[in-house]
Parts: sequence; C-alpha cells; structure tokens
Amino acid sequence: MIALFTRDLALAIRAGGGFGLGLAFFLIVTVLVPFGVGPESGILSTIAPGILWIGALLSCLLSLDRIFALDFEDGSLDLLATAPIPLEGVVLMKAAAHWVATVLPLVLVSPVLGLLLNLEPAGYSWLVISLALGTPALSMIGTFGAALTVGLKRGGLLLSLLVLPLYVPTLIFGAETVKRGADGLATGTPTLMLAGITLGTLALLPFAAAAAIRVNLR
Amino acid sequence: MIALFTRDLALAIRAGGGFGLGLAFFLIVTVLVPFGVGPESGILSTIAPGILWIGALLSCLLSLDRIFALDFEDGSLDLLATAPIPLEGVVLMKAAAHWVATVLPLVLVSPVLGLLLNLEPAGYSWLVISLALGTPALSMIGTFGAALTVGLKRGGLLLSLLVLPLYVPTLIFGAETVKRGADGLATGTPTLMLAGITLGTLALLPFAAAAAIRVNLR
Amino acid sequence: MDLSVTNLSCARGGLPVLEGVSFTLSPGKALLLRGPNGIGKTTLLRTLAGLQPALDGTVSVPAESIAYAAHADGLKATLTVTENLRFWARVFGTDGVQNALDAFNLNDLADRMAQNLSAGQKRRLGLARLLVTGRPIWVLDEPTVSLDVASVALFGDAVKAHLAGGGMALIATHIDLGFDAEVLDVTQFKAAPQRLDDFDEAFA
Amino acid sequence: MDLSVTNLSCARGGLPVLEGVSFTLSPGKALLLRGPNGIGKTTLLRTLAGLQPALDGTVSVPAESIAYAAHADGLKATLTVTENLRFWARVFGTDGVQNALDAFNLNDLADRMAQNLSAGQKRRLGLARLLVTGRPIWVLDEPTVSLDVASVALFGDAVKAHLAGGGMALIATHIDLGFDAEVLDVTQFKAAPQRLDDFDEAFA
Amino acid sequence: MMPDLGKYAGAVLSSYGLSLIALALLVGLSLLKSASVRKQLDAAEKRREKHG
Amino acid sequence: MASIWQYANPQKFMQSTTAVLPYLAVLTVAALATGLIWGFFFTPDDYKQGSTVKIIYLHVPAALMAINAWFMMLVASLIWFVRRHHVSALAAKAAAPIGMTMTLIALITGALWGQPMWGTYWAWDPRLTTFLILFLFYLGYIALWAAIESPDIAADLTSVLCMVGSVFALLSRYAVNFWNQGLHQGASLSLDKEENVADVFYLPLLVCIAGFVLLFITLVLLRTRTEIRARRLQALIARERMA
Ligand code: HEM
Ligand SMILES: Nc1ncnc2c1ncn2[C@@H]1O[C@H](COP(=O)(O)OP(=O)(O)OP(=O)(O)O)[C@@H](O)[C@H]1O
Ligand SMILES: Nc1ncnc2c1ncn2[C@@H]1O[C@H](COP(=O)(O)OP(=O)(O)OP(=O)(O)O)[C@@H](O)[C@H]1O
Ligand SMILES: [Mg+2]
Ligand SMILES: [Mg+2]
Repeated sequence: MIALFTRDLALAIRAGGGFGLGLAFFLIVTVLVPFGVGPESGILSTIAPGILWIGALLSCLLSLDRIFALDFEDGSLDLLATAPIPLEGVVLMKAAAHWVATVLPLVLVSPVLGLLLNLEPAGYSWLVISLALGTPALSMIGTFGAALTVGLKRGGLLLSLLVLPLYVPTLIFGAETVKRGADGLATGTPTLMLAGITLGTLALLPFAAAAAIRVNLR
Repeated sequence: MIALFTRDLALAIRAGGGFGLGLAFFLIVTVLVPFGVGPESGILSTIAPGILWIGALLSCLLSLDRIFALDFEDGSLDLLATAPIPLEGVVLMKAAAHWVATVLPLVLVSPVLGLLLNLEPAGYSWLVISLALGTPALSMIGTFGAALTVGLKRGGLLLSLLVLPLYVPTLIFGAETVKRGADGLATGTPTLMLAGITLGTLALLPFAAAAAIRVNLR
Repeated sequence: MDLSVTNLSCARGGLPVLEGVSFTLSPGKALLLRGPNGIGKTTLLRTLAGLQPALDGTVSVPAESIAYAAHADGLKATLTVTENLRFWARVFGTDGVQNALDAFNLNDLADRMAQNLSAGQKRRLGLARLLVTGRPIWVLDEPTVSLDVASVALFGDAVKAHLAGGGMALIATHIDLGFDAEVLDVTQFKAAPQRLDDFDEAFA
Repeated sequence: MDLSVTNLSCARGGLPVLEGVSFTLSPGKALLLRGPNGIGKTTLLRTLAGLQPALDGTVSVPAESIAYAAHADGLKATLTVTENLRFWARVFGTDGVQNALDAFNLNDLADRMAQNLSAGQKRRLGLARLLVTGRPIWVLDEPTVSLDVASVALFGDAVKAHLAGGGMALIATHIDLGFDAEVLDVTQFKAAPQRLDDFDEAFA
Repeated sequence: MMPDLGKYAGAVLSSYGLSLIALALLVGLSLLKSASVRKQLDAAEKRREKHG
Repeated sequence: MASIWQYANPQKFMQSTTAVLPYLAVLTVAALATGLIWGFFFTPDDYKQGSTVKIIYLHVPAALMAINAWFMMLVASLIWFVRRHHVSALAAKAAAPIGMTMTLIALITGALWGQPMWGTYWAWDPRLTTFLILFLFYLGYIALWAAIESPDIAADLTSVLCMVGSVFALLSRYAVNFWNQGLHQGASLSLDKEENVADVFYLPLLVCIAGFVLLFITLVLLRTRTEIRARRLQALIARERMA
C-alpha cells in the first residue's frame, strides 16, 4: 500500500500537474476575489476566512477527477482490484496521495494568500491549523465522490455536484474556526468538530468508496 | 456552420450534462459562499455582485475543456479542419454553442441566486445585463484557451490557469457594473467597456484560436 | 487532374520520418501504401490531407480536394446514424445521405444511435461519411479494420464506383482489400537518421 | 489443485452473454479460448478474475490465485519500465523484477519511460507484469496483439516456463500463439436470448 | 366569495399559484411518462408475442 | 400470513397497485381539495400575520414531505442494499423527483412568506439553509441516476450515495445550527398545541398534511409502476437487438 502511495506521488510530480496547478488555481481564485468584490480592506478582511476556505475547497474539488480516472482508463484499477491488498486500503492511499500532492501545498501557502486578503493577524495560525485539520476530510469525501463516478464519461461536473453538499459541514466549521480565531474568540468547538469530521470520514468512507468502485468495475 | 452549432447544442442536451451541470455548479458555488463567509445579510449584499460574477466565471471555466476535447478524441476535429468551412467559423460556432448551452442558463437564473445573496433590488437588472453582455467574451476567451490546450492530456487545470488571467478585465468591469447598479450609480463606463471587450474578443480571438488548433493538430 | 507528389518529406514528433516521397496518381486509379508498423504511413497521409505541414516537397492538389478518413471516425455517440451523416453532408454542402446509407447497407440502422452500433457497423458509418463529402480524392488510413467479409466487399464496391466516376483513392493498409491496385512500399523512403554534425541541424 | 469451472453464466451490460460454461484445467496445462468477436470471451475472463459477479455457477479457485492481463496494460506513461514493474512487484509482495526484465528482453529499455516505448514494447512490459505477480493461474485476453514474431516467441517461452513450474494459463486469442494447447470454442456456450415470457425475468 | 387577503394578497396568491403549478407539473409529467411507457411496453409485448 | 416481501416481486407489486391506485387517487384529490379549500377560503386571518397564515397549508405539508421523502428513499435504499429487491430501488428512484418538488414548494412558499414577515425573501436561517442543502442532495441523487446507463449499477451507487448523504445531511443540520441561530419558528405541531397554532388553523392543516401524504404515496406508486414497466421495456428492446 505504501508502494501505491509513493507511486501516486511520483506520478503527481512527474505529470507536472498535481503540485503546481492546484496551487495555482487556489492563488488565482483568491486573487480574483478582490477584483470582483472591490479592494476595500475592511470587507476583504471580514470575508477572508470564508474565501480562503472556499478557494482551498474548489482547488481540491477540481483535481478530484484525476484520483481514479487515469487508473481506470489504463486498466490499473482492474489490476489493483485483483491485487492482494484490500480495496479499502487502496482508497485510503489514493486519498492520502491526493491530500499530500494537491492539498498540502495549499495549506502551506495559505498564510501568504491571507496576506493578500488582509486577514487579521490573529487568524493566520488558525487558518493553517483549520486547513490542516479539515482538508483531509475534503480529500476523503472527494475520493468517495470520485469512486462513485469513476466509470462515467465526463463525470467531472457531476462529481462536483455530488461532492459539494457533502463539503458543507467541513466548510462551515473550518471557516468558523478561522473567523473566531481572527476575532480572538474561543475556537474550541469548531476545531473539535473539524477533527471529528476528519476522523469520522477517514474511518467510514473508505468502505463506501471501495464498495462503489467494486460496483463500477463490474 | 449552422449545422455545427445545432449539432453541438443537440449533443449538449443529449449528453445530459451541458445544460444542467454548469448551472448546478453556479448554484453550488453561490450557495457555498454564505457558509464560508457567514450569514450576515449586510456583508453578503456587499459582496454579492463580485461573487455572482466569479461564480458564473468559474462555472463557465469548468465546462471549457469539453469544447474541443471530445471532438479531438473522436477525430471530428481533424475532419472539421479539412472541411470546406473556415476553421475560424468552426471556432466561433463552438464558442456560440458553449455560450448558449452552458452560460445562457446561468444568466437566466442569476437573479434567483442574487436573492440568496441579498443583492440590492436595484442590482438585478444590471446583473442580468452585465452577464448577458460580458459572458460571450468569457466563452470566446475560453474557446481560445481550449484551442491552445486541445492536444494535451488532462489539460483541464492548465486550461484554467491560462484562461483565468485573461478573464480578469471582463470580471472587473462586469462586477463593477452590477455594484454601481445596485448602489444606484451611473453604469455607463463599465457597461461600455464590457460590450467593447466582448466585441473585441469575438472579432479577434477566432483567428488566434484557429491558428492554435492548426498547430495542435499537426 | 493528377495527384502528383514530388520529393515530399514529413516529420512526426519533430523527427523526419519519410524523405523524398514521390508518386503520381491519375483519375480512376487507386494506390495502396504498404510498409511495416511505424514506418510513417499515417504521417504521410496526414501531410497530404493538410493536417500537418510538409518539411519539404510539393503536392499538386489543394487539400480541399481531399477527403481524409482515419482510425477515429468522428462519430458522435449520442447522434443517430442519419444525424451523423446529415451533419457532415451539411458541413460539406452536399446531399448524398440516402445514397451513402444505401452503399454501406445502413438503412436498417438509420435511426440507431452511434453508441449502440457494433465496431464493424461504426466503421461502415465512418466510411459512408466519405460519400457525403463529394470530394474527388479519398485518403484512407486502414479503412477495413474490424470489418467482416461482406462489409469489405461493400467497401470495395464503393471504392470501385468512386474510381469509375473519375475519383482517386490512396489507401494505407496491412491487409487485403479485395480489389487490385498499384502498390507503393514506403519503406524505401525511410528518412536516414540525422547526422547532427552541424550544431544547427537539431533545429529543423 | 485444478481450476474447474462448472456451469458458469456471465452477463455484460445486464444481458446474459454466456451460459453453462464448464471446463477443467489442471496444473501444467494451458487452455485457449476461441470464438468470434463479441461472443463473450472477455466477459468470461473478467468473471473468472473476480472483476464481475457470475450470474450462476461455480469456480473452484479463489480469485486471489489468478493474475489477469487485458488489453489495457495498467502502465503509467511517466514511470520507467523498472519503476512500473517494481510497483506491481511491491503490490503483490514479490521480487521478480530482474527476472521479468530478462524474460521479455526489456533490459535495454529498463530506464525508458513507458510513454517512449513502441506499442509492441509496451505490450511486452504488460506481459512482464505477469511474472512479478507470482500467481499460479494466468488469465490473458489477447496477449499477443501488436507483438512481432520474435516477441511472440518470447511470450511462448514465458508461458511454457510458467506451465513447467506447475502454473496454468487460460488465453483468449484470435491468432496463433506459437505453442500447442487444448482449445475451447466458447461459441457453444452462447446464451439463448431471454424468452421474457414471465414479467419478472427482466429483473435479473 | 374570494376571501379578502388584505395587503398580503400578492404573497398568498403567488404561493398558492406557484405551488399548484409545481404540483400540477409533477403530477402531469408523472402521468405522461406513465402513459408513454405503458404504450411502448404494450407495443413491445405485442411484437414479442408475434415473433415468439 | 405471507411475508411482506412478496410485494417486492415486480409482478405482484403491479397487480396489487393496480387494485389500490384508483382508490388512493380519489382519496388524495378529496383530501387535498378539502384541506386547501378549507384553509384558503374558510379560515380567519391571524391577528399578527394577517392573511399570510394561509400559506401554512402548503408550506408545512410540503416541508414535512420533503424530509419524509428522503427518509423513505433512505429506507428503500437500505432494503435494496441488503435484500436486493428491485422494486425498492425503483421506488427510491421514483420518489426523488417528488421529494425535490416538495422541497422546492417549501422553499418557494417560505420565501414568499418571509418577505412580509421578516422583510426579506431569503435569510440564512438554519432551517431554510438545511432545506437548500436538501435540495442539492436531491439534485445530485437524481443526476447520478440519470448519468449511469446500467440500471443495477445505478441502483447500487445511488443507494450508497443516499446512505452517505443522509449522514452528511444530519451533520449539516447540526453545523448550520451552530453557525447561525435564525429567525424561523420552532416546531409548532408539538403536543401542547395550546401555546402554538389555534384549532381553526390546526384542523385544516392536518387535512392538508394528510392530503400531501396521500399525494406522495399515490405518486410514488404510479412512478414506481412506470419505472418497472420501463425496465421491462428496456429488457424487451435489448432482446430484440440481440435476435
Ligand atoms: C425558504 C424559506 C423557508 C423554509 C425552507 C422553511 C422550512 C420549514 C420547515 C422545514 C418546516 C417544517 C418543520 C417542522 O414542522 O418541524 C416549516 C414549518 C413552518 N414554517 Fe417555514 N420555512 C421557510 C420560511 C418560513 C417563513 C418565512 C415563515 C413565516 C414567517 C415560516 C413559517 C413556518 C411555520 C409557521 C411553520 C410551522 C411550524 C411547524 O409546524 O414547525 N416558514 N418551515
Ligand atoms: N506523438 C509522437 N511523438 C513522437 N513520435 C511519434 C509520435 N507518434 C508517432 N511517432 C513515431 O513516428 C513514426 C511514424 O508513425 P506513423 O504513425 O506515421 O506510422 P505508420 O506507418 O502509420 O504505422 P502503423 O502501421 O502502425 O499505422 C513511428 O516510428 C512512431 O514511433
Ligand atoms: N458496456 C457494454 N454494454 C453492453 N454490452 C456490451 C458492453 N460491452 C460489451 N458488450 C457486449 O457484450 C458482448 C460480449 O462482449 P465481450 O467483450 O465479452 O466479447 P469478446 O468475445 O471478448 O469479443 P472480442 O473478440 O471482440 O474481444 C458483445 O456482444 C458486446 O456487444
Ligand atoms: Mg498508421
Ligand atoms: Mg475481448
């Protein structure tokens, strides 16, 4: 299973897309917001936590269809399904590789983008903490969505539609954590909820995703 | 060339995706914003023009890779390039079909989403007008980007990256029109600029896009 | 008007593949291209069809008189057989749809969506498209892949009818097409490996 | 331990394709499946490999003892030949990479990325993957497509060595593989069209 | 005998109007689909009986 | 007494529903007409809300059915997943558009009610927001059914989506409550109705709710029958193709 993880990382780096492009998209969405909303720093700093979380979520979303589609097309998924590792493990490794290759860089640069949006100084640490805690859930939910749509032609947009409502709780608690952190309020509850969601999805969704893949390979 | 337009529309409707899913994505992006930013109606109505424009832009963006990719894969593009209609006309028809199938529905439902974001009542008409004037430019620019990336595997995210900076002027003037409209200010200049951008891109980009396709088919 | 190709060189992926290709084809004649896998037949045909520029050499006819058909048929899975043909007929400004359906025995399938056709039926539809282009020179890449014997015969008849009407056909194939024609082995035109003695040669 | 298949029925796209398939294969033996296009060979092999459930019938061995190889090779274009093989070796917990490279004459290409291989070389790499699975039963779908004569011989040697070591092989093919084996024509198992007299039959 | 809805007439009437339209659409489309599928199925069953 | 699962047999289902459907349809029309006419024409205005209370006769039943339809889909999905009765998968498929329409009606009537009461068509109140999310779930569920060709695969995948979605819907409900306290009234159909809705409003409301429940059942049966026939039709056409 480690082999799968390292292979997926190697592929993400070599294909040149995995790392850079998700990051670039995050950057661009965040940069577009001031153009759309206007440059007033007061408004920007109010909406910064939400926008940063939404930007991360969208970047994550856009790379989801790569999780299984390539392996499905070239037959690797068939072979993995007949390999001596449980499909649940495959799913978990896929989600982990997606997180490391696509989402982790976002988490790391998010403070820089916070600067662009005039995030309150107290919010930076909470931004990173909340993203680090919450985004694994996004990757895992997204992997589940990708497993549901793996056989479909041009499933990309359908995938977004299926996954977005599932992202709502994570988004709410994530943005709320940053907002409270930026305002100097207590962040205990939303942070705990974020961690809870991540643990819950990591524990349960691999089974649902593996079941979906088995059905789709049929 | 009309044949190409009607065929693309028929395909968009039959494939079931063209119409509905772009719309769904617009809906969902708009809905996510309050979850991230918070429910206060004052803030929401301030950022509504920008967010609605960004939402339309992103929905448009996500459907761009369908413009040529399918025709490239099944060989239609080769055949169209050797057919007795100019490739510039093909590009223009492709952009038109994309606009009608994917973007026009967004324009039509945008007032409903304005409601969700508490857009000021005076802004609704300007929202529709600015989207109707500006989004053809988005489709045309996107078609150009799609032409640039047509041969590339998984060009989707790269396409976004190329196209987004090109979208910035349209976004700025579009959102500005709605903002001024919502605040009851004069909207003459940004509206004119929007119309100008649209006319300019429609006049010039087909040539650039056709050239890009010729290079990519080589 | 003859199709004459003189001293043509063509490249694939930046490397010259064939060099000095020359032949002449007169109306009513067909020419079969042969050669091992990877020698450059597809590259040559795409160059003739105007889909990629030649490195060198001349082709006597404009690309507008050539109808090209390759492995990918350009069929839309969610359109019916007739809709697919009618689309191409409108693009080429002709109206031979019924004729094309007859020639490839597609009348029974006329209202079937392309995605519900078998591979051979799809191939027949792709070939039927040639008839609605109304162009005099057919440039075909492996046209009989996945066709059964009866369909190969239909194809042979269609080519013969096209030639009898003064058309020309240039066909790359590994297998027997069921009719006689001149054969050109392109192996003789294989490009010599570049020497790269001169620094600038890498910039073709 | 024999591979015995009893009365197996399998479906594709919701419709039964083959019915009542029965055969036995003992260690050291190979069995060739034959039959026209679309009869259901691929469907049968996928069912045996555990990729889709059988409608009916039994297979005497668990899917875990079967190594399946189909048209799609599961190769990653941006990994080298060795990296591709090493990945599968690690997934299957074996270490026969060098052995596999030798058997399919891939040593010269070991550091080439898969995307820079020719179709035949890719196919060889796909077959080399079988050797690193270490599984006793090979289930192969059209293994020699696009291989030249020398490579077909390499493949034949690999199969013979596998059989000599007590393995089994089940191969669907239209062409000659260069070694002798029992042949099973699956046309005899073709599923009769459903009668659908009973309303509920539509709900398989 | 229309009840006097006062200043909220617009809200009440459009609620009823839009809801009834939505329900009518739902019921209408369900019935239409039911009828068309039933007709197609009958035709297909006839063909099946004829050709065995 | 025969097992209840016999009705999961398509043919048996068709037979028994043929018998009950006409009665159900009549009952539905009667209940809906009585409730809505009673509510619209023969109830007084509320002293605070004026004539807008009349919206309650559409809003509350639709809201209840929107949630119950999803719940029914969840149960049907579980049955399909565990026992693989085709009728239950098709019933879940049949119920989704009905649930979506109910959600839409609740949203529209709520929005129209909100303008006079709260001064805005839309506010990000928890209950309203939950309904919007529910609407998105319906949309995704229906889109997934539509996107997959093979009916059994579609049934499997949509039932997985329905189960996972239900968990996340609950989670969203909690998250949304946490995020915003809201304007919407609490549940007023509680047992001590003294302090809530008066009898004059309560009785016609009950009739309306009964009408909506009946409408839901009737439509689900009708649409499930259509789906069963469509499935049979598909099999017959496939057979013709093969022959
Ligand atoms: C788009 C907006 C709205 C949505 C989605 C919505 C949703 C709901 C839901 C789900 C219920 C049933 C809950 C239950 O019975 O536990 C309900 C009940 C109710 N709603 Fe709304 N509502 C909306 C707007 C409004 C507005 C603006 C008003 C009036 C000011 C209103 C008044 C009521 C009343 C009186 C009930 C009955 C109380 C009850 O039985 O719980 N709603 N609404
Ligand atoms: N995208 C590419 N990049 C680099 N080289 C390529 C590319 N596509 C093909 N080639 C190489 O160009 C050469 C000519 O290919 P071409 O497709 O013209 O051969 P062909 O004669 O048509 O072969 P076949 O009989 O298999 O169809 C081959 O050696 C091939 O390896
Ligand atoms: N996705 C699908 N949906 C519906 N039917 C399918 C699908 N894929 C294949 N079929 C049908 O199932 C039948 C069996 O296909 P299968 O691929 O098993 O044939 P095969 O014997 O392997 O053929 P070949 O020799 O061409 O490989 C064919 O008649 C085919 O038309
Ligand atoms: Mg070729
Ligand atoms: Mg096969």
